[in-house]
Amino acid sequence: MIEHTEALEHTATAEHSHAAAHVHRDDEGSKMGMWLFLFTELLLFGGMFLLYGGYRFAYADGFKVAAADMNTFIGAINTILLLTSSLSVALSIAALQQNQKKLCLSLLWFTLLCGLAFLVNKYFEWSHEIHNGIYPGGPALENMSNGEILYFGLYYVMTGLHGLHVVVGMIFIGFVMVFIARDKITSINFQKLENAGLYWHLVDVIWIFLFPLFYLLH
Amino acid sequence: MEQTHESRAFGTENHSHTVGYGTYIMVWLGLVALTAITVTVAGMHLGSLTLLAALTIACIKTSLVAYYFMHVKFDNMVIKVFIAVCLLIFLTFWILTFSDLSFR
Amino acid sequence: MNPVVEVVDNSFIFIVAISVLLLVGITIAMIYFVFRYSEKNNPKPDQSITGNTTLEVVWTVIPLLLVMAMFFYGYIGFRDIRNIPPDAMVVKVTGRMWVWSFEYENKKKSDTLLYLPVGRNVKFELSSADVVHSFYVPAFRVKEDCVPNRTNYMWFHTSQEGTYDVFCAEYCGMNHSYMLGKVIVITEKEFLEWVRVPDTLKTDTLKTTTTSVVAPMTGEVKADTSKTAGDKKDTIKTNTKDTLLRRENK
Amino acid sequence: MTDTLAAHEGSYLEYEGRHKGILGWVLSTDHKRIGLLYLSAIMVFFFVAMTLGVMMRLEMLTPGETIMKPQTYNSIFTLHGVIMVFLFIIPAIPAVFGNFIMPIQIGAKDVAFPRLNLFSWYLYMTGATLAIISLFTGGGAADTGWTFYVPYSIRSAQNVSFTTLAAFVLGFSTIVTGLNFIVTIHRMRAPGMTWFRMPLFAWGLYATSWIQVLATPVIGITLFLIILERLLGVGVFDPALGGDPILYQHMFWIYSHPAVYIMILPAMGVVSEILPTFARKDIFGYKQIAISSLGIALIGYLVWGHHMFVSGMSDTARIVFSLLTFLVAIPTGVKIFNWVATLYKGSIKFSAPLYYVLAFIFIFSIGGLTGLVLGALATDIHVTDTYFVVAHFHYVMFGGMGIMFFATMHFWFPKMFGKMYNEKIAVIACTIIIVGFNILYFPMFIMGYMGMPRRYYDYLPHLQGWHILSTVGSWILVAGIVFMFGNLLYALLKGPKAARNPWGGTTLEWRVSSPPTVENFDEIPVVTGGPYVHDKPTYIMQPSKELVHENGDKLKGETLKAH
Ligand code: HEA
Ligand code: HEA
Ligand code: CUA
Ligand SMILES: [Cu+2]
Repeated sequence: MIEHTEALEHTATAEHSHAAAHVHRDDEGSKMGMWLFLFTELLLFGGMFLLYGGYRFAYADGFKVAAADMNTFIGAINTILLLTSSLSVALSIAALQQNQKKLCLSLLWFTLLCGLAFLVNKYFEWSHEIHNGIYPGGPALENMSNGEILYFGLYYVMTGLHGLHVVVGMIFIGFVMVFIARDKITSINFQKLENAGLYWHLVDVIWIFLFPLFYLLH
Repeated sequence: MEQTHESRAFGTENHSHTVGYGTYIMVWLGLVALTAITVTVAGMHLGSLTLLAALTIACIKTSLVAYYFMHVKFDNMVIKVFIAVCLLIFLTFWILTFSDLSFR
Repeated sequence: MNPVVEVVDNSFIFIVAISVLLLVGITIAMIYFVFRYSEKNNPKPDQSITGNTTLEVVWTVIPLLLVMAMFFYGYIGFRDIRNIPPDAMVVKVTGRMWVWSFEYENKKKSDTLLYLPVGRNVKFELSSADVVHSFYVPAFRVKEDCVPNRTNYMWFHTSQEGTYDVFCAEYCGMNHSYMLGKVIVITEKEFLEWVRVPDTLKTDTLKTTTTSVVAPMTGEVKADTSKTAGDKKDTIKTNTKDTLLRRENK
Repeated sequence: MTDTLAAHEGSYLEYEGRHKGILGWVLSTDHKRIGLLYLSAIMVFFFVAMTLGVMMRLEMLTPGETIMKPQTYNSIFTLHGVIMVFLFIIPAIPAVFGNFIMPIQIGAKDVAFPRLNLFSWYLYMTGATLAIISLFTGGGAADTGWTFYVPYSIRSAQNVSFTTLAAFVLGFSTIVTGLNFIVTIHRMRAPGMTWFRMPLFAWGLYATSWIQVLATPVIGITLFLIILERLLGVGVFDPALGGDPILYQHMFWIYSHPAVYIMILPAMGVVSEILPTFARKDIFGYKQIAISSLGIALIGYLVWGHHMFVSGMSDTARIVFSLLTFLVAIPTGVKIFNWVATLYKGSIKFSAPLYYVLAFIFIFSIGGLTGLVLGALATDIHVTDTYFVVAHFHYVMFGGMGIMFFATMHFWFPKMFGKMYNEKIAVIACTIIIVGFNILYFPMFIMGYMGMPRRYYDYLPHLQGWHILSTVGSWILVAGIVFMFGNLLYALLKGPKAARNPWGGTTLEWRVSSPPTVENFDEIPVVTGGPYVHDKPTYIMQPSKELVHENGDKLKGETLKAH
């Protein structure tokens, strides 16, 4: 059942583990941890998507009526904003790898800017709806059909939660920028930047789904 | 310890691959184009196909982001398997929940 | 005997019998090994035993067959439980905190007491006015949840005259354990007489509720029960009012 | 099993690092200290919840009011369930013994993310504090049952928001632990420790961790939505606004069924440690037991619907879920049969931990087999939401995981504290526990089949005999448990010093001193064989000295030199 030692195998694994133990740094492990964390985020939203699926299946018409209220243009702009910010994060890693610290930092500033613009857009979208009385318990929503109420309930929860993730991602990137500025993150030690990037991309990926599901139901 | 061997096969432990700026920009262009397509398709009143098209395009976009921006392309087998497991489990949640919703 | 009761009890016996056999086998083997191969009786362990592929296959395949048989029995019974005979009479059941209300095909209503004619198949259309309840009649081995905004169904056959307990089996708040009722199976003739009279009987029914027939708990508690039945109404009110208020405030 | 290795550093219990006294504990990132932090917190809640359980039994002694009002009873079973599930049984074995033992077993000096590990304890304490706050604020303790079914949980005037928030935070605590363990097991195994040389406890934890990571977020979001509904009136589950209570139940059980395997898999891992140790031979069917853990975890994701057989779910789904449910019995059976076979031709040293394990196999089998009655459609429709279910889950949770928690404490007690307890008393206590346990819970199967619904404050008089029997059982159980903890507590204070390897165990934790030193190992050991090989050593504890000597030319000394 258990093969007894092949000395060769030993050397290989021994070498590896010791390297890891001595450097006190395990980038691969850190990345693995980050991915596992992303899975939990994915399933957190996954639960919401499942709910969305269930209700859209039951109230297809109500959802369509409700979605007519959404401004596809703003949604599309927001999509582009997040895609672009994802690009700039990816580029920033490449820049750091090539020791272009300045470029890296400016790309990250640009990312933050995109994130901020996204949030500003969301703010206007939300206040527009709220102004029209469409919010939980609001006068306009009260008179709508069940499908519409559910649509807006999900809309607020899901985009709200997503917005929260944008904020967290921005804070994460902010910290990483400080580290880069202080040379704690460098071209040979950039796993933290990579992890912040992974998180940011996840936020992007979730929006990639939110956009068609809430804006594009014709 | 298979991951050891794998990470070896993919190069050194603590350094991932460097990707040129060009690749990233191409991917971004693709993503923007797909966004344009999905908006257009949604406006075409294809009935039930609208949802299918929108989801397919979203999936393609996600794969692009994951594969290039998130460097899954260069990740070792372990992480790829992790992702597959996660998606598989997520899919079973859907299938089994809809074994209820779509039959009642 | 009632066919559903029979099939449920039989699948229960089938599963339990297999289970007991397995349990006894495992336990006896375990105890025997512990004594037979104790330090004293067997000072030198046999280190060569680390597994056996044949055995692994055996105790994968045989249990698989056994559990599939169990599933199948359960499924057969389930088919009977869910397939409503076409000749069934229909009673609407509504659960609300914490009373059962019944409505017959001729719109006659009754609370708590469910009168049914003997020898009939009865289909129940279950729904709820507030939270989830569950209509449970142990004597007939059936229950099904009453969910607001939905109609679930179940059925049973009234094979014998008599009085049977009704419970609410889904937790529904303070007086969940007092959300009781009775199925009273009477002769066809008595039933027709009862169901024909519209609402005059209503007060009558209520009186019965608080006196002899239901007598939910022991005599001593009865006073208590009626007291809780008193607050009961208040709590419902506050409870629903609360939610409404909350809605309005927002 | 020669104790050649001398402890160079002090034990982790005495170690004084940057902080002294209590701060040295609550700020420690040492996996062993965090394990003990968890242990102390968990024990407190375990006792609280047990006391609540005994109070429920007292109330059920007579029909009508015995010691409390209905509203109190409802809050008590909710609290009992919530504390037992979220504060005791889910974190207990992974967070206490997983943290303490697993890194040593795989030859690591700590977990992959020590600070995150400490953070998870703080999350746990935050959740626990929220749960306590919920008792004294708002409308008082939640009264929804631990399942928080909508719409009752939305409407109840009690303080449900805080309780769900507590469960939400506790969820994150387990996620963090799970994530940490997966990375630890992937990245930090000692050289030579291949997957199939890993102790089965680590395998159990590995499977558990995957459930923690992939299932817990779903309940997180679900409970979060309840809070939003209650506080902001967002309509997602409320049927008055079109919501679907059955969809809520899906979301709840998507997590909570896999969660029952979070409870049992680590316990099963410990069974696989204790049996070969006391049978003094290799475990039977190592690979099958290892893989079956993953099998249980995987199938565990597919069966949640069996909690909803009468909810109004579609008939198709009921049939599918019933079929899938039965599949879980197969990998579980594989484990049971292999365990029993391990005893065959062993040289069994009868002692307290082994006795608890035998009790486990018997009691858990009853619980698991009655799970099959619940899994079968026809029978479940009759017994669901009755005492039959209550009996089933106490047999698997308390009789399965709970008893194994006791076994685990007895097994690793000498290692963790360096003290030895009185084994005779431990065995007597175990006997009392087994007897009390069965008198307490077996009558519930009978009552359940007779139609006694669960979560009932009151019952019909004809059941009183069974209820009295059950309550008396709870008193016997109390006696046994008090006896058992008394014995351990006495040992902790006054017990004789324990040897490094009192049981003749073969895994790595028995090769380090009792209690272990701060960094566990002077040198990372090299593994040369399976975890339960008794007739020859399979670990090289000081590779820098021994290896070069033993296989001289084959191994390069310098690559193995540590420190
Ligand atoms: C530790 C926790 C734990 C474990 C391990 C299990 C294990 C199992 N459970 Fe249990 N269960 C709970 C905790 C647990 N359960 C809880 C808490 C609830 C109630 C929740 C609530 O509503 O509050 C519940 C409720 C519950 C229900 C819903 C009841 C209802 O509300 O109507 C069902 C239905 O299918 C079920 C089934 C099973 C099955 C099939 C297993 C299987 O995994 C069991 C497998 C084990 C064996 C089968 C025994 C050993 C094997 C052999 C001896 C080999 C040979 C066997 C055969 C050939 C058959 N459980
Ligand atoms: C690990 C899980 C676990 C454990 C160990 C227990 C242990 C016990 N449970 Fe638990 N129980 C649950 C999990 C658990 N329970 C869950 C999840 C529910 C469902 C809740 C719901 O419906 O929502 C439940 C429901 C439940 C009910 C059903 C309520 C109902 O439906 O009406 C009952 C009724 O008797 C009960 C009783 C007990 C008893 C008597 C114990 C005993 O075993 C306790 C034994 C206790 C002792 C032996 C005490 C020892 C010591 C002392 C008392 C000493 C004194 C204290 C101090 C010094 C502080 N439990
Ligand atoms: Cu109605 Cu419980
Ligand atoms: Cu389950």
